Amino acid sequence: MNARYGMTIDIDRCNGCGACMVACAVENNIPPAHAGANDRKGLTWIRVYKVDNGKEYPERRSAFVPVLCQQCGNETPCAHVCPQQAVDVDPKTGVVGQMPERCLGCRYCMAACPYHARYFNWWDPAWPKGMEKTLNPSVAPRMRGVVEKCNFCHGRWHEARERAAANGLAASEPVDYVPACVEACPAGAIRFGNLNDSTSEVAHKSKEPDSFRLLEKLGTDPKIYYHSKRDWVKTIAEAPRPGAGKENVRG
Amino acid sequence: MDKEFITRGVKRCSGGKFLLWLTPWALLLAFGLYSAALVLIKGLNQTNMDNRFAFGLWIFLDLTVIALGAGAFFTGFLLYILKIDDLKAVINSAVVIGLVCYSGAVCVLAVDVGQPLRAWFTFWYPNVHSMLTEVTFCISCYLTVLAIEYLPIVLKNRRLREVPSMLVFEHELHKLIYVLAGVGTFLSFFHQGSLGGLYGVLRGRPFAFREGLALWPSTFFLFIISAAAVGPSFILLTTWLVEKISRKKLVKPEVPGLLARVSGLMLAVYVLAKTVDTLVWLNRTSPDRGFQGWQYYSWRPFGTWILFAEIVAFGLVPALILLSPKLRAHAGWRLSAAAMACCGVALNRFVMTVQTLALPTLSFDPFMSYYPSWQEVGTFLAVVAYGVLVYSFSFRYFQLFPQERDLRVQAPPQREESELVTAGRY
Amino acid sequence: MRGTILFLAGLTAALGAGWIAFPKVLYRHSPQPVDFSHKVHAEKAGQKCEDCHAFRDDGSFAGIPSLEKCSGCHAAAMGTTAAEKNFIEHYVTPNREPEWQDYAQQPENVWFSHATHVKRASMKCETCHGSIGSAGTLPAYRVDPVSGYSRDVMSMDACVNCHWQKGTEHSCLDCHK
Amino acid sequence: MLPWNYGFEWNTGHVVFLGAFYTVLVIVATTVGNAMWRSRRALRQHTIDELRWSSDFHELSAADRACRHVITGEFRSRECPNAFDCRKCETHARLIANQAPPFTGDEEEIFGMAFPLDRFYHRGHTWVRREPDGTVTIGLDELGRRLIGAPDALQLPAPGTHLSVNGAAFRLKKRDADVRVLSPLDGEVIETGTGEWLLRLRPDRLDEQAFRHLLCGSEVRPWLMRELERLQLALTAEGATASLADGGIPVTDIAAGYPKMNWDAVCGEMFLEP
Amino acid sequence: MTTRRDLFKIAGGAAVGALLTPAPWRMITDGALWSENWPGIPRPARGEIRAKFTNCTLCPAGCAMKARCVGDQPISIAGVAGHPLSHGALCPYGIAGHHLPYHPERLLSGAVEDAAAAIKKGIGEGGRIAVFDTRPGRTASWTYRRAMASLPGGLYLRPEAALNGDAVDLSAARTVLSFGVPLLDGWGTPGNVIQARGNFRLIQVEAIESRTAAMADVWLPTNPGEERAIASLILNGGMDHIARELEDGPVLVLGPEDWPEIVELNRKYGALGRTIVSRRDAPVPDTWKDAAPEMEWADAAEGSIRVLLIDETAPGAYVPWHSIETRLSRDAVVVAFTATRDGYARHAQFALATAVFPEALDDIPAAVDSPAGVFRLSTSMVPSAAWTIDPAMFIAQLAGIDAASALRDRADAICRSARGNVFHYADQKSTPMKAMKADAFWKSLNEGACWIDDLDPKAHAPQLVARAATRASNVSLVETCGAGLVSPLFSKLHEESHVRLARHEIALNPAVGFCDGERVALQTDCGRIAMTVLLDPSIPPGSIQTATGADVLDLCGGATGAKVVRI
Repeated sequence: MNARYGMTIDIDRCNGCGACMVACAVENNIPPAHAGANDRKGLTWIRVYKVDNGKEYPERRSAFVPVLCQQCGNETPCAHVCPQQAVDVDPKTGVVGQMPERCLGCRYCMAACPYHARYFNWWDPAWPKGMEKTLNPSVAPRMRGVVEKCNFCHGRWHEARERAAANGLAASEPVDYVPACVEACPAGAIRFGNLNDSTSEVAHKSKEPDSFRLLEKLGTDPKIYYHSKRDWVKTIAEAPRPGAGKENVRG
Repeated sequence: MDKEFITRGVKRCSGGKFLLWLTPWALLLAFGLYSAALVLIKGLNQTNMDNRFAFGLWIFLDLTVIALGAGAFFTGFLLYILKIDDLKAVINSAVVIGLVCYSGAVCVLAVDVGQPLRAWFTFWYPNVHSMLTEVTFCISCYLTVLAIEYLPIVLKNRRLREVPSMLVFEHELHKLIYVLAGVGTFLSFFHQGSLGGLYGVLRGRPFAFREGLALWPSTFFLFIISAAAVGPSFILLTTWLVEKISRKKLVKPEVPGLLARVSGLMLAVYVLAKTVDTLVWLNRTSPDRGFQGWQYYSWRPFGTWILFAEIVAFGLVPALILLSPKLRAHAGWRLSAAAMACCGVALNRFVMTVQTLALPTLSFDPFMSYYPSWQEVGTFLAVVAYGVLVYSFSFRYFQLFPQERDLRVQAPPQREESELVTAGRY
Repeated sequence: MRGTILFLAGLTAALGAGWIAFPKVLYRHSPQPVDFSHKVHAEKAGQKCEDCHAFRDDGSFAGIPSLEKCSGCHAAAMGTTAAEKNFIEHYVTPNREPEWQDYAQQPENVWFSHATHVKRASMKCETCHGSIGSAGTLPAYRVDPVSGYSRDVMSMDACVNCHWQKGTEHSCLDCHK
Repeated sequence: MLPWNYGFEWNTGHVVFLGAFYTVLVIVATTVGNAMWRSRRALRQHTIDELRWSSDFHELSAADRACRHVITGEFRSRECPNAFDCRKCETHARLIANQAPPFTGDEEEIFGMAFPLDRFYHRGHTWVRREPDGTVTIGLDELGRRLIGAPDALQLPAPGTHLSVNGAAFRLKKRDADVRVLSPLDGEVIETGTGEWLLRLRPDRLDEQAFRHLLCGSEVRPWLMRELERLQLALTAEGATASLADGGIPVTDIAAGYPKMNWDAVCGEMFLEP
Repeated sequence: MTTRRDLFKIAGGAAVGALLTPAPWRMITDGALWSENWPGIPRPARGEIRAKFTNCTLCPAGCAMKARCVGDQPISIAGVAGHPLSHGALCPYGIAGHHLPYHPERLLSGAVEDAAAAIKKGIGEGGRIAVFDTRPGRTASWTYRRAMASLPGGLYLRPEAALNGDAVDLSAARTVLSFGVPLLDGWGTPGNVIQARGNFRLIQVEAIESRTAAMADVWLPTNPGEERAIASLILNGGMDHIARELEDGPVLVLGPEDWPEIVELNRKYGALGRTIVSRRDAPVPDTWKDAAPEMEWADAAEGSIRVLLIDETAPGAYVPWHSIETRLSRDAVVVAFTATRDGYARHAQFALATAVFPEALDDIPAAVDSPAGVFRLSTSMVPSAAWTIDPAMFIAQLAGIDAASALRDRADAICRSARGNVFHYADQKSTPMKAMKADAFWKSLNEGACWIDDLDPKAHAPQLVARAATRASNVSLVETCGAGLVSPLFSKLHEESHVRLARHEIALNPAVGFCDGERVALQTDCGRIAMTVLLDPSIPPGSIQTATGADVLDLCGGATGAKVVRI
């Protein structure tokens, strides 16, 4: 039975500390911002947005929403449009893979992604002198001019499988493979697991009434489930309402 | 002196004057090439595009330019397939314009991708489900076809004709040109369409997403029709422009009228189809995906005016003008209508590319705007300059307008069926 | 006629350049630091591949052994060959790691796990590395200076074909990282 | 792109898409190849003179391609289908069968230009005179001579050269004008002259057929009138102010009359070289 | 003779021929391959993957860390699951802590000899020498105290802390009333706070909806500067809905602890002894007992200090410079031991470069939310750069005392006390101290372990002291990691998104009339700093939110009100 890796993110537990973003950058060899970079030209495979209920102070309430590649399962928009098969969906894991070496940087996939979860290397990657010693050997640094995105820390998946093979196991244990953001979240807001495994925590949590997915009506079948008890937070899953969305500038 | 290269019996300005005309364009080209080189060497960070505005000025203008270049295929189609012979008068010019537009667009695309060295992967490992693959294949094939169609025009040059093999090859190739015209029509039909499909298939972007007819989203067909509509209009404009600049009569008076009529017809069809499509999209496609139609137009500055401008002001109005024989006959009306039609299609391409990306999809997205950097503008100006240069050369040394020679004096008597009047003497 | 001859002349010239000269100039040859003989080690010392090319504790494959491993045996000369003598005085004694060049070094973007292939799929070294393990001398290391890849590195097609036959070809990320 | 490439699958998508792509490639390639093959064949089967004339003829403006019987007024309009080679033209044969164009005296003067009717005229402004010794002499007709005046250069073919109808007979240079003059007849050059006649030819044939494509007798006048019209058009097109149409007779050296004019264009027009 | 025509023929033939050879196609392929490892793209080092354990020194929490290393080089850091204090959690600063040695703005060297000379001169002239220690309680702090004791007129100064040495026991609290304390945003030990969060209701009184306010059960928005008024209102039985909440004890009231209202509230709701408890510090060798007393910087006499040595290698509470300045004599020599230029180094004559995490070997005293005494080491995972100095060694040499083995000595002392348990990170087991030999203890401390004291059986209820309160301000300070360095990857949170405020960024309400990214100056009666505006509608007009760089603290510490002015 193929796995269907997915996440549940409990918005009510996230205080927006940003540990997931930093851990992700550390794990996946994402370089620090180039001098010219801003929040529109940056590289953050997972990005924490600050959302609000659109009311004015003091009725205003905020919440933090980590957004990463939603690993769409149905007619995956990006995989569908890539002209040269640089994006594919792994049938065994359901992970949407991006191949920087195959990518020609046409950015069509970015236009196709409704979650803005894909990022383009506008600059050549550069680390402060000596810091390249801290790069993760399990992930290849990308070159300028290609698109990249979250792949559930695929380097860790490789490691887990290798460890399993070295120990003579047929498959890796679920506990061996957890993306960096999940491991890093101090509040334990992000949970990861196999949605097809009915015993897994994510499978349960994703089915709870308080769980929802972003823009579900688009029919892209994302594998990231968000979770909140606050009603106004649930409305972020829907299409933008002019006047509400645009005031948000943070995150 | 380049006299022996200029077709016998047509007047061209002196070489010095010609150089004078070329200089500013050459300078513009140089500047454009410089900015393009910056982008190629330093990378796309030289542009103002970003992760949200993954496409910018370039894609918008490429789409526009290719739509305008559609005159080449559509005129060829009318002339060689439907045998509307009066269009012989402009076919050469149309081919050159097509070549310029397509090659220009392709060059800009090469600058627009992050890793041009890998562009050939699209041919080697194509994802046949991607509209972009379709575009890439068709455009590159059609560019080849255009180049071959351009060949006879070049070989007809007075000096090259003196080489026997060229003379004969031109003669023979010209006899087969209708095959190429057919192929060209087929190819352009598809890539004009897939350029539209490019956005129509974006299920993640409800503003652009359209439901499919057969394999393709409706935008596929809308782009074809609109391109066919503005192609002739653009030829109309360029011909007029060339006549003004060169101060010569280049085509018989009935030709522009014909072009105008064709353009008007296609435009009318387009406006009709576009209206139906818009209604379906606003009332079904978009709401089904959770996006209410009105909300797209509540983000300043992209209000409903843009919809109106696109369909009525720059669609319906020119269509009507071009369709009414009285207005059409009047140069002023005809030309301004043609210009409006071109603007209309440009606007449509703008909406499909830029507005699509500017509109938020997630509820906590900001609405975003984008201004091209000077490198982007420069790179595109290079294409304009390149176009003018190529066209100027072609106009000077090749016969872009076969009727020009005969039109030096008043029109000669038109031919009729040959008939025997008398076998007798005077 | 003359034209045809000239045409053919150009043709043959280009063909010659492309098929004979080009491959020669393309690859940069460079010898290995030490004239190492797998044959001698396998036959005389009766060693297996895994004696030197071992797995680490973390399951990853160590690849080419470090000097430490070599000097384990070659602290002093064991044979009489010039190669060993030279090895000892240039590397062992000054304790300098020889900069071996890895024929099979995969590109940075490839995740190749020896554990998966050797331990799980129990493949033989020879399947991929050929007869290098029994060769008397080390072939010269040939690298394409443009791509920076070794000439003898396994190509993606080779990987894919085998995976395809074994039905273990699913997605790019199976082997890429 | 190729079945053995990574990522290729034998599914409808790939087959249809790539199939279409390769079909297009094949069609385009064969078209070009075909054109090349045909031109090789043409070059083998016809002399370059024939090919050039047939190409030139199609370049002429519709008016200039008019049939000789339009000139004589028998047709209101008809385009010559044989590139001015009436020898194989049935229509012509039919018409002259009714009545061969008679000689109406030996008119010497037409509009003050000497057009003796003892000879044949070619529409490229050469004449052919049958000599008693069975050879023929070829010269520029009066209008042609006046167009060129005293030529700056005159390139005559070497004796022994074989000329063919509507092939280039010789070249003329005058000011910026550089034109080839069409040969009126098939035959071998045996002598070149510089006086009245320029070439003496031994024609391949001497029967009536051989001369059927040439103008003679009563055709000459209307033809010449038409030629003067054409000259007039050409001159005005090149911006002439003085006009010939009002019975004005072309002076002996017309070129001299229009020192500024693009004479090449005029000559090209009159000598049927586009 | 060859004509142009011939050349064309040859060229044509060559072109066709070339297409039939691998050459052109190979060049195309190579071009694409070249773009894969395009010059300038670093190659991660390969090698054996090992796990190393240590503790974080970036803030007083000292969370336990598991570093994933290639060979010896740490490449990523995670928390240690099941740790009794940090519960496997890490903040973003800790997660990227291993980048600090390579920070481009790191202080690279210092005039050590000159500094030593100047200090000697100062002492020689009979002036008072003082060490200002931003994180007291460390073994290094003891070294300073011993050094100062052995120097004539030596002083040991530390930042003031209301609960001096006492601790907060969050796990005991049912209701927490916080006045602008960033409880869920870096306060205490993050893991511990999150662990305890399930058990208490949080009432946050704050002008701005900070991360804590956003996560609180009740957020009382106030006008900036009115927090104290509200505190006294609650104290005097006003705001009964809050009062009712506070009925559900045990209660803990947090705030700027020097406000008398806070102290009173804690007394009133019986927090003392229940949620605020006294704590025994980790034992020290008896030989250290003759150390200089801890003195709060405020208690030092005006203009008395001739030589001031500031150790900010271990960031803690930051004391605004203007209030330190007053304690210095006119010709004072100030030496800062630091890894960065933007702390006290800005004011010191001598800034001496020190090692940074994870280079330095240091210990971390118990955090404010740890009722039990604690002893853990931050081991040196990468060799410290040659040009760095160890402030403790430097000062010990200055005073001529031997502190080389201070840490080991203290470990032995703890071992002798035979109190508490040792939690081993590798196997997540804990063994009682009595069961361990000194060497084994020291070994496991270096391999990643944490000694946790037993709770003091005869603990007394602590006494809180109210002080002359600092005035409230309209500036809400978001805690960044003290004055220390921050991983370059924090650009993900600053430039590449706006999750956190960068230093020199201030968040304002759009209505205030500045535009996004505008350069402005933040101005108080202590001066002004250039800042960049970031618009955020959740900031009420009249409030300013900014990150706590040292310069901002200098500016706003103790300032009544700040205003933003255009420049």
